[in-house]
Amino acid sequence: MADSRNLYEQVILDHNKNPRNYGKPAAADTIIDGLNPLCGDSFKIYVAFQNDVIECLHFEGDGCALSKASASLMTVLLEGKTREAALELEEALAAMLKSSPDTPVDESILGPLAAFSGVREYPTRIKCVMVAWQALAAAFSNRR
Amino acid sequence: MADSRNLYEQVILDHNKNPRNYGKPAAADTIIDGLNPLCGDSFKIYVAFQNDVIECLHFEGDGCALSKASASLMTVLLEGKTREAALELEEALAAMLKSSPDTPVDESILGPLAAFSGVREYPTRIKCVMVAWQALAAAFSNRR
Amino acid sequence: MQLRNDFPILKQQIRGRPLTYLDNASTTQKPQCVIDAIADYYASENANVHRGIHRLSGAATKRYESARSRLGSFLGANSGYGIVFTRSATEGINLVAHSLGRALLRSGDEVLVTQLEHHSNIVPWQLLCEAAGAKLRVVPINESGELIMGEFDRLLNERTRIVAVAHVSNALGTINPVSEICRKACRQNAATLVDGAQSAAHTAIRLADMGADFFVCSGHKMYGPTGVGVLCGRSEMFERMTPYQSGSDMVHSVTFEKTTFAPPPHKFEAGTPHIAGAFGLCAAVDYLDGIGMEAVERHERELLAYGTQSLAAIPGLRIIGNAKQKAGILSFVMDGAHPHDIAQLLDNEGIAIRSGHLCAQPTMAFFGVPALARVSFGLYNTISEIDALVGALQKVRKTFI
Amino acid sequence: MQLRNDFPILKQQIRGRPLTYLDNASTTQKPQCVIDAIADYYASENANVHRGIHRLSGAATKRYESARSRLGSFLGANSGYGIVFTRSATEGINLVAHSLGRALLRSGDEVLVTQLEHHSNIVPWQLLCEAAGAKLRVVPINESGELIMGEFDRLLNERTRIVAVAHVSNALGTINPVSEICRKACRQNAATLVDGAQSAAHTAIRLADMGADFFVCSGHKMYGPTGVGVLCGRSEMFERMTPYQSGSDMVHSVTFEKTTFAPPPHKFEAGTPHIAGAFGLCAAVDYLDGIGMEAVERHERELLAYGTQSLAAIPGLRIIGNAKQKAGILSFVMDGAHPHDIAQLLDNEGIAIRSGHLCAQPTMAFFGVPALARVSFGLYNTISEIDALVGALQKVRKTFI
Ligand SMILES: Cc1ncc(COP(=O)(O)O)c(C=O)c1O
Ligand SMILES: Cc1ncc(COP(=O)(O)O)c(C=O)c1O
Repeated sequence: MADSRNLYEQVILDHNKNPRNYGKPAAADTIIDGLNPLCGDSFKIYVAFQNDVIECLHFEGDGCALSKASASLMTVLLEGKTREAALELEEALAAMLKSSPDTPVDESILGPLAAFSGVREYPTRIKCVMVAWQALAAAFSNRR
Repeated sequence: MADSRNLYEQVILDHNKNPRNYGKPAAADTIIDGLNPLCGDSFKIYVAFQNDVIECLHFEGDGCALSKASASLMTVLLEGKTREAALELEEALAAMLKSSPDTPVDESILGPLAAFSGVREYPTRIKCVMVAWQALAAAFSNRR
Repeated sequence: MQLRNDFPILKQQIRGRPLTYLDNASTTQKPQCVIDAIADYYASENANVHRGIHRLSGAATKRYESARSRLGSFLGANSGYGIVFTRSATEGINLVAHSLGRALLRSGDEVLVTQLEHHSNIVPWQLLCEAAGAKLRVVPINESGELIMGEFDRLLNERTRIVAVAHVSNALGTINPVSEICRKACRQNAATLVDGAQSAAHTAIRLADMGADFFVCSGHKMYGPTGVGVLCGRSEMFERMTPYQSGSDMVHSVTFEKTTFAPPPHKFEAGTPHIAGAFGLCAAVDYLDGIGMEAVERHERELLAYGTQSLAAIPGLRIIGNAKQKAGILSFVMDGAHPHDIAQLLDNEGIAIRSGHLCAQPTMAFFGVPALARVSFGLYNTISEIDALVGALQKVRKTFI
Repeated sequence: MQLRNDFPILKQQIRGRPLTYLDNASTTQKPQCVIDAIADYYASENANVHRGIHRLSGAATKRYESARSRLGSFLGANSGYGIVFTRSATEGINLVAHSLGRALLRSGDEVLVTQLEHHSNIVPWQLLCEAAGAKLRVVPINESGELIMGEFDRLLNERTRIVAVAHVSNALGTINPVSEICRKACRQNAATLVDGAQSAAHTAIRLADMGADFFVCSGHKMYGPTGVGVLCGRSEMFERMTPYQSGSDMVHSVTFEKTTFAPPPHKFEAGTPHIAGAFGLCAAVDYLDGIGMEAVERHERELLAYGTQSLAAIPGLRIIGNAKQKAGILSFVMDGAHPHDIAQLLDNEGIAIRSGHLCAQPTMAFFGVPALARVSFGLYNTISEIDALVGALQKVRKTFI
């Protein structure tokens, strides 16, 4: 299964098996539903703010390895970030996924999200990576 | 135009150009509409009965050479016939038209209608030959 | 003409004669590239769209969505428009009549069509008006077969909610002033649907300039496959419209209590679409753009001019429809010869034309004819085919006189 | 297996491996004869139907009508039934929901579906019930994925006007007792629609024996083209039903004052139909009958038995759907591996399966799973393909543990 290594990088397999910030927290300022009807992926994302900054993010739900790992990484990466910074990272991730498979990936912006670059070869899976991010972005944009 | 001679037999061209019993008679017992929406053919058929026998038939309207010649021949052939005999001739004509092009045609039953046997090669035109006959048959069957 | 070679059917003999196909308004012939696009999909890429993870399905989905945008660019739609694949122009009109019409129309409202419309752009509006208690109003035409625009101006009023008009009349070839109609309708806040069944493959469509809210066309009349058509519409309209057919692919989530719908265009595409049809149509518009729509239009205009002149010279033949703006459609009647018999005798010469009411009975009624004979040109027709037609029509005359 | 050679796509390599296509419930592959039927029509017979005098049009019309009767005979319909060509099973259901449903349903009436239905056999009824103030009722299933027939008996009552049920569940493979359901519904004077999307190409359909009022299926799931489906229905029902889409070909005569409609089946086929689709589907059912539907069914039953046994032996794999009567569909979940990831990894081995909610969210809800992995067999699948599948699933397990 040489090919699949591009898609299922170790960091993805790891976050899938051991999702971070998983489960419902005691309190949250915003609860967001992320649904991918095509796949039956469905997540709840819990956001707690401190002033304008995301204090912490939790998620729970069911989804494929890509959607789960992506949601898990999201909760890690956005802690302490502003809404704007979150939206920017969402856009950078979306742009990377839409770029052609041979475009170099800017790891300085994407950090561990660069692991998803293999998904560019599998356009049907882009939605999986984006499901949590898009739900968050939709909720944040409404409030801007 | 060798081929077309099969379709446009002289008797058909003649009845088309000089339709018999054409026009609205002074009186009629039944007026029947014959419509072929596919072609825009549209006829009115006027029937006068004497007891159970068709005393005379007239028609008027617009249609192709086949439909017009067939209606004209119908008015000639059914004069003095019972409803049953009319229905039988209609069925014989329909059966002939549906038969395969190499089946022999029974002229003893069909008489001059045998001229339409070339239509068997042109299934889309069967409806043209039948339009007046079918209208008559529908009206007669209802009253049986 | 080189491009005739692209069409395998034109190499065929009809009773020992080459096929002279002059029934393009009914359906067009298909170039080899369209046939190949369909066959290749089935032979090496066949899979359902929107449904699977596996590579064939992913590739089909991607190609289906790019066919969608390709059709948008072919029709000159800007980003304010969306593309829905339908079965045909007829289905596109039905979709709009259902999904926009039922929501929009109130008792006393009006829908405006014209005396030139094809049945497919009449009956859906008629049934809609009946259901809504609205009124169907009809822009009349003059003896040349042109819309009387003064009457259009008079009929268009604040009760007019929808204006549905053919870009080109399939019965007479008249090119209607659709930009003007859309502009005026828009000022009255009426939605506009342009039936482009007879224009999309014969002139460059610039939907954004035309300003129609909806534009429909049929693949099979655009050198593409049967069973596929396009409804191009303003996205903001699509958003407001209710779904049409329902089922898989057009839903977001389904429970027995509550179902939510996908955004357009998917909202309007229930069930497995005609995937091969979309690919074939995409190949057809690539083919058309390869020739250039300006070149296509110029060629057909030449055929029309030559055909009009040649047919008019035949004694007893009368051309019906003499609009100043006309596409490559020539309808006529002949003394003593019914259109069907003309078509039949031409067929024996290997010349295919159409005869009948042309699915435009109101237009027939206006001209007081039960039927017309119609010659309609495509990009592969030639001047010498018109000469053959004229020769055959002379013979027809002799048979029936 | 000799007949694999009939399918050009099966000769293809996916990343250096032969294609193992196990997604037949989504869409089937096409034999060369189907591809040829379509290509030949476009290359040498292309013309519109019902419209022209010329020979190509006459031939197309004749062939289209004989495709219609051929489909009737394939489905075992007797002379009491008529055949309407649709885009798909989905459209067939929508047509009946619209044209029968709107006339039949009154506030307080009930429509009965099952927990096993595909979205396409849920949403049209749901919207219909909403519009009519009627109630959608649902026959529940047991843990094996079988309809609880005692509950069906209880739910069927004198308010039930329509019963719509899948012949075979696309999510679980369950074969429903449709004859019994139709018989009982008929006794209550309820109309019956059997969704045969998953049965028509896998078992001999004997519609007259089944006793359904309506039966729908999709060409693309029957080794035929996309964009064409069949609605077979009782002629007496068709007579009573209102038109569906409107426009050309389904009318008798049109004026702005009054339009009259053609008799069925034409009443339900507005606009130019998918002519090539009908011809391709006709070739597909000829192909199926050439093999013999009994042989097809037997072969797929063997695959199912072998597949069930082989998959059940994989640790952590759980088959969902264990009905006693099952068609060649095997759905499952695996510990630690989401169905999508299973499908993705199998794809890398050249094995195409489906994953997701399978357009059957209510069935997913019943089993408490967000998605399933589904293997579905066609007539060309082999035992060694199942062995390859099992090997690949073992690898999937290792990746995610
Ligand atoms: C049971 C069932 N019904 C209906 C459908 C809808 O078929 P189509 O998308 O061809 O309309 C499907 C297709 O997946 C199905 O499996
Ligand atoms: C002007 C016009 N509108 C609509 C149609 C209907 O097209 P289709 O039958 O492909 O739906 C036609 C086809 O003849 C047409 O000429």
